[in-house]
Amino acid sequence: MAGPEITWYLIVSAILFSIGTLGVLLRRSPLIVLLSLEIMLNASNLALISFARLHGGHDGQIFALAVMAVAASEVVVGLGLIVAVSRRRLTLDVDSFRVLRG
Amino acid sequence: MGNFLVWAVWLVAAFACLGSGIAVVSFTNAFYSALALIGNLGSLAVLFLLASAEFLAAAQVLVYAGAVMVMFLFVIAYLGDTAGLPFRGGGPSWVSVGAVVAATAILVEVVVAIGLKAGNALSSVDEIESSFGSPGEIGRVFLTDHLLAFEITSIVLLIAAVGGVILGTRTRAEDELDAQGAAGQETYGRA
Amino acid sequence: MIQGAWLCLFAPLAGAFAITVMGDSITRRTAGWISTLSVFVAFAGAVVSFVGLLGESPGEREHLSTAWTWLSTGSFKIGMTLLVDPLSVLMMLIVTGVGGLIVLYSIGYMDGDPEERRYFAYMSFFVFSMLMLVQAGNFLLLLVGWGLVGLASYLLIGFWHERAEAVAAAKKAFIMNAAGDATMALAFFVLIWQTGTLEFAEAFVGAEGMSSTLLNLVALGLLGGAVAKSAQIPLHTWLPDAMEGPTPVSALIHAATMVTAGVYLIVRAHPLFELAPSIQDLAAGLGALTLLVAGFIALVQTDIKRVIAYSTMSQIGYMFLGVGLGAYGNGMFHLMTHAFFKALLFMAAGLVIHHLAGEQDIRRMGGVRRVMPKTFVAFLVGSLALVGIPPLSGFFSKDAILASALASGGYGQLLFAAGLLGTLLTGLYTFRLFFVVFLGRPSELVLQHAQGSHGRPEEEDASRTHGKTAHGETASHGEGPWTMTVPVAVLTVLAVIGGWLQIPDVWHPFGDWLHDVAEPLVEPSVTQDLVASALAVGLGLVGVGVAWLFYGARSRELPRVAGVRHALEHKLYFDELYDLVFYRPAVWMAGVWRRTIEEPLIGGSITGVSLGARRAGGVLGETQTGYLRSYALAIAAAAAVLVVVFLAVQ
Amino acid sequence: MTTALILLPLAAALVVWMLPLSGRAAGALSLAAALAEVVLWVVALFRFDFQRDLQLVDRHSWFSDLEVSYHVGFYGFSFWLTGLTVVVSAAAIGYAVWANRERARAYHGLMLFLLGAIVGVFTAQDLLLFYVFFEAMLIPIYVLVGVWGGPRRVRATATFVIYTMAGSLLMLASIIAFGITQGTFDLIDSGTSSNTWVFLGFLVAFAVKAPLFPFHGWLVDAYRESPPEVAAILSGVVSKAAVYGLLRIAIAKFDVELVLDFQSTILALAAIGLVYGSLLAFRARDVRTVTAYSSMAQMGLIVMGLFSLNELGVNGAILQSVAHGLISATLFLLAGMLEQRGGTSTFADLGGLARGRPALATILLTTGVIALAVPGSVAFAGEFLILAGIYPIGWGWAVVGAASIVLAAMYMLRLISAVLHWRRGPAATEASRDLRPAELALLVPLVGLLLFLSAWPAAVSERSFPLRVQTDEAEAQAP
Repeated sequence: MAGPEITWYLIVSAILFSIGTLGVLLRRSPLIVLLSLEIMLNASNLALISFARLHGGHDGQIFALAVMAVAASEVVVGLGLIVAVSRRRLTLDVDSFRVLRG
Repeated sequence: MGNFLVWAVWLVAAFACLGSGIAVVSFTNAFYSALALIGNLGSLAVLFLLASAEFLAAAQVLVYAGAVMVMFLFVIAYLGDTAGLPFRGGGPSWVSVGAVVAATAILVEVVVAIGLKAGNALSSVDEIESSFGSPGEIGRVFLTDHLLAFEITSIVLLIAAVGGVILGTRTRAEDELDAQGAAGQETYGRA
Repeated sequence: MIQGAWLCLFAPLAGAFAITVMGDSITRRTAGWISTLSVFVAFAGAVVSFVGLLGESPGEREHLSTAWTWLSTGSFKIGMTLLVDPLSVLMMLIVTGVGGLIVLYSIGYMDGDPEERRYFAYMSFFVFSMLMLVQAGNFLLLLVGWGLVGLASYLLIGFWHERAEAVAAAKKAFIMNAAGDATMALAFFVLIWQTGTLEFAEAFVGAEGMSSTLLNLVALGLLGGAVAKSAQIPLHTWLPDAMEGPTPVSALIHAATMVTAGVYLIVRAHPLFELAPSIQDLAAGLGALTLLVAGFIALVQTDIKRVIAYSTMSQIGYMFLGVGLGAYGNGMFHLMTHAFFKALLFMAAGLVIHHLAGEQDIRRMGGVRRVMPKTFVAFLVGSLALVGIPPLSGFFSKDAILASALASGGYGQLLFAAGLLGTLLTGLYTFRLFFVVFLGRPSELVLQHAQGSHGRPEEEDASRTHGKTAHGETASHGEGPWTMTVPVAVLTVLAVIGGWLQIPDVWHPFGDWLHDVAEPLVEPSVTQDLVASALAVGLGLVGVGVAWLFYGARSRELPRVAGVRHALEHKLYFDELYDLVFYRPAVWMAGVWRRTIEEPLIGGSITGVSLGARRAGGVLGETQTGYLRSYALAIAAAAAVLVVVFLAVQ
Repeated sequence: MTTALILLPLAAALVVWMLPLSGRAAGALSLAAALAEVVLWVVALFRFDFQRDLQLVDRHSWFSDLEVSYHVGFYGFSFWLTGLTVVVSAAAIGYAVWANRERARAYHGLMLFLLGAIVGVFTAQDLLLFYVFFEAMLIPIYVLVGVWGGPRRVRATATFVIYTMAGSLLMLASIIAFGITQGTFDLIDSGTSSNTWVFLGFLVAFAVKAPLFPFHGWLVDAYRESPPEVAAILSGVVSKAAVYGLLRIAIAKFDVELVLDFQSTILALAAIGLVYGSLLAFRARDVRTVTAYSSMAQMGLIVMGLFSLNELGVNGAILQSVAHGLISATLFLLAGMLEQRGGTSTFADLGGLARGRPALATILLTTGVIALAVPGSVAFAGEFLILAGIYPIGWGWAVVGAASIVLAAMYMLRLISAVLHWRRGPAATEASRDLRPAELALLVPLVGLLLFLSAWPAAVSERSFPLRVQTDEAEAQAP
């Protein structure tokens, strides 16, 4: 195929995924955590599309489309939560929610 | 020469993608992060295009950059200053260390895995027709082979919409909070 | 004939059931009559069977009848089978005949007791059980009857259940008998294992192929049951205590029928015992030992019924002696005559007790002859029969056993000597009782009751709190209601003439009757008979004479040997021994187990588990920081590990 | 037919839960359902052919990939155990109606659910189905003990849950291992296994349920704290699920050599349980505890019979299971009635109840003497067969068993005397009336059944196993 091999797509996807992971794990702001999650999802979308190209089938693309839909839903709910939290005058810091502590 | 052009576009897109990704996770201000994510999504759309996923590239731009990110920006604007927070906060330091280690480990492992496969399986790319990834093709497949996934996706979206509405509705407790004009912020939980 | 046997078996059960179910809807007296009627119907059935057998030639007098399969699994089958043969018919006649008289007697004796219905239901149930025992067509049904008579005995001994002694005595009787049941059951297990059957005939045939060790075990197990049921040493201690029950119960169960079941068992299972001669000798030896020990203990007892109870033990000892030496016919003969005169003695004693409003202590009696002349005659006849004075029944039967012992070689002669000593003791204790109770000046107590003054409220109360029967006014005149005196009269006659069925060398229908069922191993000669009779009667008379010296004429003071007397009064410390060896260790063990195993280990293990779970939960809870990011980290780390795993697996 | 027997109580439970009935109506409905179940069983009894093996079979595929199916049917012995179940459950539900339990809809729903689950346990011919019913049986018990129990019910429930859960999980592991190695979970299709650990898993699960020494830690609390009718079902019926499991799975589905390897160990535990239970029963201080420990002793005896692995012993064990089920149910119900009168079943507070209470005295006495296996009773018949079966295995076992007959006499007579005899205790006031007709209506059928079986124990013992299909182990074990 023209351009770089699938391998390179996958490597970009992997790096992007790691970056997203770091964002989720390191950031305290729930908004940025959500944004990082989007990066992770998109990294996996890239991988899916690359594989779809590799096998010449549409299944991967369909999968990616479904992931987009899920991501959109997740953003809706996530943002809704963030707004609800802020309306209750709570700190927007993921570290401040600790009721699960044993 | 066309080959070179493809390579060049790909390289630019890939680096833009990675760079904007790093930018998303490192900005303190959520607004900048969101803007960086738009760039990220756009450059990803270019990569999709190069991988013959034309419809998805378009959808990426329309759905993500156009709709989702706008929603993000609205929320960030609504929250104002409180939206962003620096990296380090109340959490234990081992989480940060562990996060870096885990993310690196995943990266290395995946690269190793790709490396193991690179020579054979990943290089034999199937031939495709020119209509591959076109909206028509995607639509046909979506409404035939993957009809169930399509329907379920629609249900998920519907539920998300309902959830968003419910979360967005003001509750009586919030009304009271507003009525008291309680300016101080409480923390929720025991910390 | 078979129908007669079935009728005989189930009539009393029907009676018991009817009384139980009808409960309050019948009067107490009606219950008594239902019970009496049911037993006499059974007697009629027994007579029918008897007549039927009489009409057959001696060799064919054996009939088995199976109504249904009682217990079965695969090849092992136990039928609900009746056996009608001369031995079982004899026992049926004794049980229902004497039983019927005693139940009739009870109507008068128990009159006024608030729980009369229960009493009569139990009595009928007992007769049913005893018939089940003697009519059983196989060993398992025999054991069923064996256990059920034990149960009936328990129920009747403990009839006055508000008295702690009665309840304790009842429990003791049941548990000692349960031990006997258990040894019998073990013997049966060996039989099943070796021969695969519990049918009499098949088991006897099969047993011939068994090793002598196993045969000894089987015989020993059966002997254990017999010894427990017949109150022979060493399982005898329950019988004297059993006198806590109403007197007719003592007459029926603990004199005439149930306690002699051991003798019946040995005769019934004699082929097994003959295959294990050492165990049969042991039976005879235990009989001899018991007759002596019981005779000695009877000398010092002061309760009228206990004296007779020890006398019963002693007489059953004679029977064991007889059947142990193989004189089956003679043993059974003594069983029959003993049923007559011992029931007579108990019932005559019951008349006295009844008349004295429940008093049983002979030290408070005396001169009863003045107020109860007819009872005096009855008691005298019973006593003479017991001692074996000719021509009363005891003379023929006891002397036949002694003669058989004399004819049985060295071991037999040793036992013969013991038996002779026993006759001396019999004369002594029987007439001690007789003289003390009936002769001499009437005691204060006797006089009180003679004037018809009982029925005074406080005395009624006293007898009630004592827990004896609450006797009504009917007892105040004469010697008792006709329901009581008629049976006594009938038994008096039987005690006189009962022995005439068997006169050595002259006529012996009794021995002939049983000859085909259990052929005796010894046949004493006429000389031996004469020697035995002469010695026994002589020694018996000596005993009577000595008793006269000490108790009748009161011309001598009793010699005092404190230690011996003390030991005898404590019944040679058997109770204390069993308490020490069985009861206390069981209680102790139960306590120790509860303290060392049940509570700390079994109960504690649960506490331990829950504590451990709580601690472990605490430790694991530490890992739950509550930080959202640490959970996300866990997911990421797990993903990293999983990737490694997948890579490795590939 | 079989499915109907399982579904009828479950459906009735659903109805009782769902419909907004009054407490009285819920009780009446559930009693009617329980009686209908009895009738159904009797109808099945007439259609049952005791000369044949498994019958009244229903089979539908469930998870076809794993060879799991809904497969139910009856053997002779499971048919009797089911009969025991429906009768005892009907009596227990009747008692609950009479005792007027609070929150009747929930209570009766649970009772009916329990009944359906137990019937399922006795009929399941598929291991996974068996497990499902086995667990479904335990859940209502947890709730019934934990909610309607006595003052220490929480501890009792916790203990019961810990023990049974541990046992169940071991059994689940064993079932999975067995099913995977056999390629099917079906009890009919599968062969025998030779895996020691799988065997032990089953064994421990059933030993807990029985209970066998030393797995009886839950026993006393559960029997003492639960409502009497639940205790009746627990000791009368649920413990028999262990008997069924041991016979149907632990003995029948494993190689004879493997079973024989463990025979002595199991017999020793059973014998210890027998003596241990009897002695503790002898020292117990109230009716329920005596009955509880005596149940443990009886289960030891039954397990001895099962592991004699011969015709006599196994048949005896089934007969004794039925007998003991009826006996302990009657005794627990009686204990409950005594507690209703005087508020206690402690011996020190009772006594002298025989006077003026002929029905109570007659019923207690009859049950008591049958319980102590007086010769001629059905319990005697069962014990006799068991011990006759165990004798060839080792005479010592039979001696221990025979000694336990004496011990049983001791503790049972002690119970009878302490309740009925001697002077009146503080709780035996005039207010403690004789049994009322409603109570008699519950007890008389149970006692009547006991008497009937005493007159004809062969009814069960002859019909537990078809004559031609005696357990194969019997032949291998024949002396």
